[in-house]
Amino acid sequence: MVVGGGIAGMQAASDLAESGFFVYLITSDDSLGGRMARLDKTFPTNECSMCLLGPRMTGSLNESNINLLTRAKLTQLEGEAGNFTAVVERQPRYVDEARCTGCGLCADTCPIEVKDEFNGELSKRKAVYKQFPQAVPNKYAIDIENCIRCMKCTRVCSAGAIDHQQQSEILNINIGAVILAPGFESFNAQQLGEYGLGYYSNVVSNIQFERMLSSTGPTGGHIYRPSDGAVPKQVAFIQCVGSRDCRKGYGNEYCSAVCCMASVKEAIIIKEHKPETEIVIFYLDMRAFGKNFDRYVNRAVGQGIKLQRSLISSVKEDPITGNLSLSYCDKGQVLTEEFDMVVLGAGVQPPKSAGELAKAAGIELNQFGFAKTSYSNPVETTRAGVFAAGGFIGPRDIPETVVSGSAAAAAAAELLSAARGVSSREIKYPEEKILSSEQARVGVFVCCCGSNIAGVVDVSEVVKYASGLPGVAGAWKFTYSCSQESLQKLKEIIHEFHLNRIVVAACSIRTHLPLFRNALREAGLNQYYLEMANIRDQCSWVHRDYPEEATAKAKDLVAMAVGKVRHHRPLYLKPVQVVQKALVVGGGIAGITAALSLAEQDYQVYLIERQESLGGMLNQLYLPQDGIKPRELIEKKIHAVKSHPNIRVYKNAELINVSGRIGDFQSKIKVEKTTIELKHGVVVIAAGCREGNIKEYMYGEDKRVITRLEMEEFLSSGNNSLVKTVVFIQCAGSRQEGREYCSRTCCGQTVRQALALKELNEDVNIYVLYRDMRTYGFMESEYRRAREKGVIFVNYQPDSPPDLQGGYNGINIKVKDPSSRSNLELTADLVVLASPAVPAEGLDKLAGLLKIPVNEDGFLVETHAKLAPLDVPTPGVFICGSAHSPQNINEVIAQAKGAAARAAGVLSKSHLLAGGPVAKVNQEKCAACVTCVRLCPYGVPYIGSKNVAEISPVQCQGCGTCAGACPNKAITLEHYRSEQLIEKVRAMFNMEVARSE
Amino acid sequence: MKYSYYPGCSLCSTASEYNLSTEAICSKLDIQLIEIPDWNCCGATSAHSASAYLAVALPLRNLILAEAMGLDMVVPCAACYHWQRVAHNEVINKTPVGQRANEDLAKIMGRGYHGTLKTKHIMEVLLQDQVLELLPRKLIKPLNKIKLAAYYGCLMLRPADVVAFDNAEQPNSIDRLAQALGAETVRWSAKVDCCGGSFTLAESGVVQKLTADIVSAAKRGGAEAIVTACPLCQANLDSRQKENENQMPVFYITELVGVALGMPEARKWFKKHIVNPVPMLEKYNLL
Amino acid sequence: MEQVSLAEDLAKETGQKTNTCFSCMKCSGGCPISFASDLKTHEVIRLVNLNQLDRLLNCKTIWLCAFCKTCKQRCPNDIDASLVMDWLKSKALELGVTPAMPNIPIMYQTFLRSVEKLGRVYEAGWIGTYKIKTKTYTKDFKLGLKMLGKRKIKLVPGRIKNYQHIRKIFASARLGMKCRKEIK
Amino acid sequence: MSDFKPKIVAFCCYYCAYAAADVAGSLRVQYAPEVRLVEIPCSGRIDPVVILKTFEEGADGVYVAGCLEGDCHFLKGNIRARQRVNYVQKILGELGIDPERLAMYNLSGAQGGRFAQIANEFTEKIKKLGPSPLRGR
Ligand SMILES: Cc1cc2nc3c(=O)[nH]c(=O)nc-3n(C[C@H](O)[C@H](O)[C@H](O)COP(=O)(O)OP(=O)(O)OC[C@H]3O[C@@H](n4cnc5c(N)ncnc54)[C@H](O)[C@@H]3O)c2cc1C
Ligand SMILES: Cc1cc2nc3c(=O)[nH]c(=O)nc-3n(C[C@H](O)[C@H](O)[C@H](O)COP(=O)(O)OP(=O)(O)OC[C@H]3O[C@@H](n4cnc5c(N)ncnc54)[C@H](O)[C@@H]3O)c2cc1C
Ligand code: SF4
Ligand code: SF4
Ligand code: SF4
Ligand code: SF4
Ligand code: SF4
Ligand code: SF4
Ligand code: SF4
Ligand code: SF4
Repeated sequence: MVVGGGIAGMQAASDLAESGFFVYLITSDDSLGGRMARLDKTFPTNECSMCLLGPRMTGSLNESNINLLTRAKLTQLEGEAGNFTAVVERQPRYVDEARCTGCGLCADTCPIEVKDEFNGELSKRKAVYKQFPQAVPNKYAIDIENCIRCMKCTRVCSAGAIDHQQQSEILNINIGAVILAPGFESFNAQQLGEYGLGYYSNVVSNIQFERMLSSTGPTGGHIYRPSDGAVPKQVAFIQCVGSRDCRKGYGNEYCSAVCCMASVKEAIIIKEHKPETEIVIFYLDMRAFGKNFDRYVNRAVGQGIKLQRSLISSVKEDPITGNLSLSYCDKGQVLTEEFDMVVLGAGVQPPKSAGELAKAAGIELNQFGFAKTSYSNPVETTRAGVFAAGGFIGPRDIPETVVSGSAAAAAAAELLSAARGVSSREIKYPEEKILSSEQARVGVFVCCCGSNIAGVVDVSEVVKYASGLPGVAGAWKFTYSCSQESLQKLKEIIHEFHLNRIVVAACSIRTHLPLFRNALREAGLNQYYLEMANIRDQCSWVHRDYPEEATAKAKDLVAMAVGKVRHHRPLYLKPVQVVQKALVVGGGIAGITAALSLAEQDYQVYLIERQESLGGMLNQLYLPQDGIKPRELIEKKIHAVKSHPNIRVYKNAELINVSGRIGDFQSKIKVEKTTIELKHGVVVIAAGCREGNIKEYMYGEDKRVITRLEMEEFLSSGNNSLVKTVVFIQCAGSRQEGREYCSRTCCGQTVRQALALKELNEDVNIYVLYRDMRTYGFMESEYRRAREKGVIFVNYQPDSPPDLQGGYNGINIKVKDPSSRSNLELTADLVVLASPAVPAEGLDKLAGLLKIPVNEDGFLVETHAKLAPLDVPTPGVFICGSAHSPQNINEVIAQAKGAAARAAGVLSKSHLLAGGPVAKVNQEKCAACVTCVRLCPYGVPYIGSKNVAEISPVQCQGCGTCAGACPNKAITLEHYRSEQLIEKVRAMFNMEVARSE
Repeated sequence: MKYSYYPGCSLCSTASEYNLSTEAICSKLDIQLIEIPDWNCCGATSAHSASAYLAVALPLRNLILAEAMGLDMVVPCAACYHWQRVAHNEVINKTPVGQRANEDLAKIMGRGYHGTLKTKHIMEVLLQDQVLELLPRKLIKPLNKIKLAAYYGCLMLRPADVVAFDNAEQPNSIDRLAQALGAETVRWSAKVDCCGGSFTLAESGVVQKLTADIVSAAKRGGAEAIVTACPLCQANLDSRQKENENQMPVFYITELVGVALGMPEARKWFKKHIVNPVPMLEKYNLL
Repeated sequence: MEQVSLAEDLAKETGQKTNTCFSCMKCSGGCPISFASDLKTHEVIRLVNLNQLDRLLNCKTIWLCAFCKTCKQRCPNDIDASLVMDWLKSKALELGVTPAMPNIPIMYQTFLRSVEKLGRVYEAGWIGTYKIKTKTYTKDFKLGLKMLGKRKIKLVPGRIKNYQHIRKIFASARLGMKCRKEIK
Repeated sequence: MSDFKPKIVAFCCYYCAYAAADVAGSLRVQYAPEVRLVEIPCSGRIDPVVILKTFEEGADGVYVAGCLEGDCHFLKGNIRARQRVNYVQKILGELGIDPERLAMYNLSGAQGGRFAQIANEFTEKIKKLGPSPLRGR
């Protein structure tokens, strides 16, 4: 069971369903989506959040092994890991999900308007409502508290879906494991009156602002000032609102980790809309620690967005203009600037229901109210069999959320591996009729969708028209095509009239295609013998004022669908065998964790490590993190690997060649002098990172200057009696030209090292010279502790870095301290450099072998920065750990487990289904021009042994880029073959000619 | 309702109109005030800068006297209220200063402070349900929607964990009472800004700017007058407006309560104001 | 470099942990007297942490602080800079450093002298003394006359009954200051 | 001329334009009824032959709608599509057909309003250009 329908919950549920488990996905909301549904775009790629989310939500709804329960809560969990009974309480929705068609008539007539919480209360909705236009399931719901029971909705709903009498339900569900993913919620910035949210109209929170930016939001994607609708010319962002505040009642002590980037993103979007807007972001530390974040921030600065280091004390409103003025301190001056709008970078906190949920699930929460999980297994809670994912573990962005969703799925799968496939639903369909030689007999079903379509389009006329189209054997009218009743009828008609091609003229393929395809399969037809015409979303709904044109258009759309469907071919998904073994490259913590997870899930694993011993970088880390010593952790894990019957380790080994495809790879491995061949179904790359070279700060010239790794060694010796003053210099070799990224691990490590020094000797003077302290998330508490212990943090600017001079008494360091407007002169016995994390030696070569792209910084590039952080374009290959980007140990472990879950999705099946709407090469026509090889975004086509292009149907993603480009028209994209498209277009003109005659 | 009453030094001199109006309206509203016998200066804005000990010990003596009376204490002056609350907190939280002061005073006075006393600002007392229920029945001259800027200043609300009985950043208690009297309060954001009351004498230049900013913010908000609940604020804002400018009366909230209750003695209170509020009140037929 | 840590001393005596400050500058941005002060509030805190007592004792800011607690109200590390200012003021007086804004301490002292003598403030008295001491008779003269005219300032002093209590309190306070010196 | 009802074919990527049309629908954003959608899995699927054939059959205007640049579900399909559209525009010019009759648009799947705006804009443009010279051939 997965609790929470945000991106974390959906990821966990789909990974589990994919690898053969049946999943109950329960969420307290009316729709899937969670916080992501509220965002406009996502950093650092500026992709539309809803576009990413939409397919995910429908995917989760349509997956036969996921049972989605909305408005549901876990109230009790009895039993033990592997055998729980979950008590779930389902709140009534007052709308029957099985009947509601999402037409919205009820909302149109409902007289009650209330503030729309989803839009940050910037707009109104009705008492019967849908949370957002793309909600999944696409069903309405009644907010009973505001409903006056006027029954107008009941009268207007011809589907009879409204039921004010619905009662809450208690379900007892037998399950093996639970994943909690209730996310986080935004800090309510209204608690901080000094910023004026809720008092001054032109102050909005970041989440409200996201809604304003969103094209489905209250302002339709335009930025208007709430007070007067004017377009703002000067916008200020205030950071750390309700975060990094140690006082009770004023927010939270930790850093919310996403708000810096969220504000930079929002600022960039404003600039995209209106480049002339002046934007200032008031911040303390710009926490751009993630992959490609620094570049994103630099881009923002390049666009003229001003970053001003200074938090804001209060916002003042000019009561006449509604403008807002902010005072801030810069270089010892207090300046005041006026803005038309202020956005508050509000932080995040555990959901209100966290306590209740924790109690129900029997788990503990940490000091901040998030799920308490262990550092060495970040998805494991304090109760066996109960796992956590996403924002519920702590503040994090979407990719990390997705990773933890996968990781939790892996953890649950490890526990339940014996039960795999036991309760997953395998649907049996009747044998398919072979129809390829038969003439097309098209059946057209035109939907009224209550009055949604019929109210505008003359459905009877469309039916009449359709039955006269060439190849059509009959046309029928349905009030609601998607009702169970109609689907049954559809199957009967198919049999009765010997139909072999079907057109359903109704709504969107995005929501309904799977439903009708399924009906065809149940009727013994190939599921690709279906075409839908969208005469609702694309016609009746959007041409309400032109019923005649709409009817004409509906006819055309039906004709087009008929034209195309006549040329449909049956497509078969062919099973290809999967070698249920994995190859893991790299024996660091990432590789080891992934290998162990897969082995626990009962798959054979080959683990290859090019060095003599396993462990990677962790062998060089000494200081405990969250109470866990990296060396001890890695030793324990190495031992587990060695004793695991499912894992075979090759040391001193290197991958030299890979061929084959997902499910069936063949690799050559050089182990010392011999070469071994291995067969496996998936590859996990965990090649890690290393410490980069440093040219600055006298490193290599003076022995008293050491790197952070050398400092770990120094501390492990426990002997520091001679050092009185230690100076740490951050970002040495990171965040500069040529290495324009943050090494992410150093700020936290420095703080730990400083604390360890203080522990050994309280009197040692410690200075940390930094650019931004990036102790994001819960690490903020350690940063605070270091300050409490008297560590002095000095903010240096990259244009005036610390100046070092070797001296007899120590190293003399000059640095400007902006906080006292003075130059500090320090004499250090030891200087510790925050050395950069760079990709492992030869990572590019390894990447080349597997056709994985690398980025400017040399790290591997994932398929999708947000939603597929562990996949790469090459199917069957997954990545994790520091080869992806620099990360801390717990994050690496989560990624490794996540990669294991992704890999298990492939390995769990004995066969993969290949084919369907994918590209196919006509070898006769191919001239081996390599256009397709060059253009395919996934590197699928290759020139095979016959010197023509080959495309593996298993790997092809079906985008059609190659088909569109092939100069010899040798490639066809099934289901979207050129002739099909052309016939579709022709159908609309042929008939026009016919009509005018 | 019966309280022990601590007027404080200001109310006995510069702000005697605050004292008079407080006493007058309280008796009208069935609130009995019994002045604490032999109270002393709370140290106000000076004691703390000389000694943290003095800043606690001086008000503590008053707390001890009031505690002995067995009645919760009412204070109209924001500064006195502040310091009395601070002293209370230092003692009950057993800070070194608080403990030492309490021990010393126990010796000096023969009785220490037990921490049972509730110290309330006059605003808290006036905003009790009982008073708010009574008020409409006694309202003789509703304030005719005059536009007021409610000004709270600093010491009444800060630090929030010690003193604030209202939202420390967006307070509304004075607003609510003024509205209950039939006035309108304007939207402005200098409500909790500092007027520099503590060194009005020594650094008049600094204070001049601070008060000018506050007064002009009130004007920009559309206010015709300012209303406060602190003698330091009132004195500062009232006395530091430039003569050649359009000046704005600065009321004590208690004075306005008195006006609304139709008390004839109100005119006398206003004699003490530097910016004469009488013309404005007369214009609205309130006097 | 000084051996004793200013921040530690200060924390012991005022409870203010200045070294938790992360220089967010909220305090300075919200400080009403920032336009007149030489060191900004966060700089005062910073200099405490850097042990630079000289710059602190000679600055105007500690005297100008209006004790409005805006800084304390909004500091995410819960530092009450006004108490830091107070502490530095007494430090300056204790160490005999000439205040950068001498009138302000004189004002405080004359005020307190009045309290010590009478138990309450005697305005005409203390203001008069203040003016003599600071030689600022003419400043605010007009206002003073106006206030007298409005009888805002009483001319006859009154004394509380148990004024002895007050004297004893002041005596203990002086003792306290000595204590502090001795602890050092 | 005024009652000229152009026929316009829009090749819409499933992941963006098709989704945006759905959003326009559920928000009931009204737009010109002349546009007919043909769904394709990615704008990168479009090929010059299909576009030219569409004109040949009698379309008065054609546009291809893909994801925002940088946002392509299949990484770069929309960039390829734009290249092909530019290429076909040239051919159209050579054939004496106004290249303006063909266009490429980018939008995100949430931009229902933008979808409608494009439909209106393009329809307006084609109305001004009048019937395609190939129409009713
Ligand atoms: C202003 C802002 C902007 C952001 N921008 C970005 C960005 O641009 N890029 C990026 O990568 N990240 C961004 N993030 C972060 C991103 O929103 C989160 O990483 C992500 O949404 C977390 O997903 P989740 O599934 O863990 O939680 P959520 O999305 O919060 O989902 C939790 C789900 O669980 C349900 N639920 C809650 N409690 C219960 C319960 N007791 N029982 C059952 N169900 C429950 C909720 O209804 C919800 O559906 C942003 C965050 C904020 C606040
Ligand atoms: C200087 C520095 C300091 C750090 N400090 C900290 C810290 O204090 N705290 C913290 O949490 N994190 C820290 N990290 C990060 C942490 O070390 C990594 O996140 C973690 O080690 C990543 O684990 P991994 O398994 O991905 O990579 P690694 O630990 O690097 O392991 C990768 C393994 O793969 C092997 N390998 C590489 N290429 C191949 C190949 N082609 N074939 C076969 N084998 C191969 C390598 O030999 C290595 O054994 C630090 C990183 C650096 C660079
Ligand atoms: S089917 Fe009924 S309940 Fe559903 S949206 Fe339409 S009117 Fe509302
Ligand atoms: S019964 Fe309720 S939900 Fe239905 S229309 Fe009336 S108020 Fe709206
Ligand atoms: S520093 Fe942390 S809490 Fe503050 S705005 Fe940035 S991410 Fe949010
Ligand atoms: S020191 Fe490291 S973690 Fe900190 S900002 Fe620099 S590169 Fe990033
Ligand atoms: S583009 Fe066409 S002709 Fe060229 S290699 Fe690919 S399939 Fe062959
Ligand atoms: S259809 Fe797309 S994924 Fe498949 S081979 Fe062609 S270009 Fe590659
Ligand atoms: S507000 Fe607090 S943390 Fe921020 S600079 Fe001032 S004292 Fe330091
Ligand atoms: S208390 Fe002092 S330092 Fe703090 S804001 Fe007020 S005047 Fe400034």
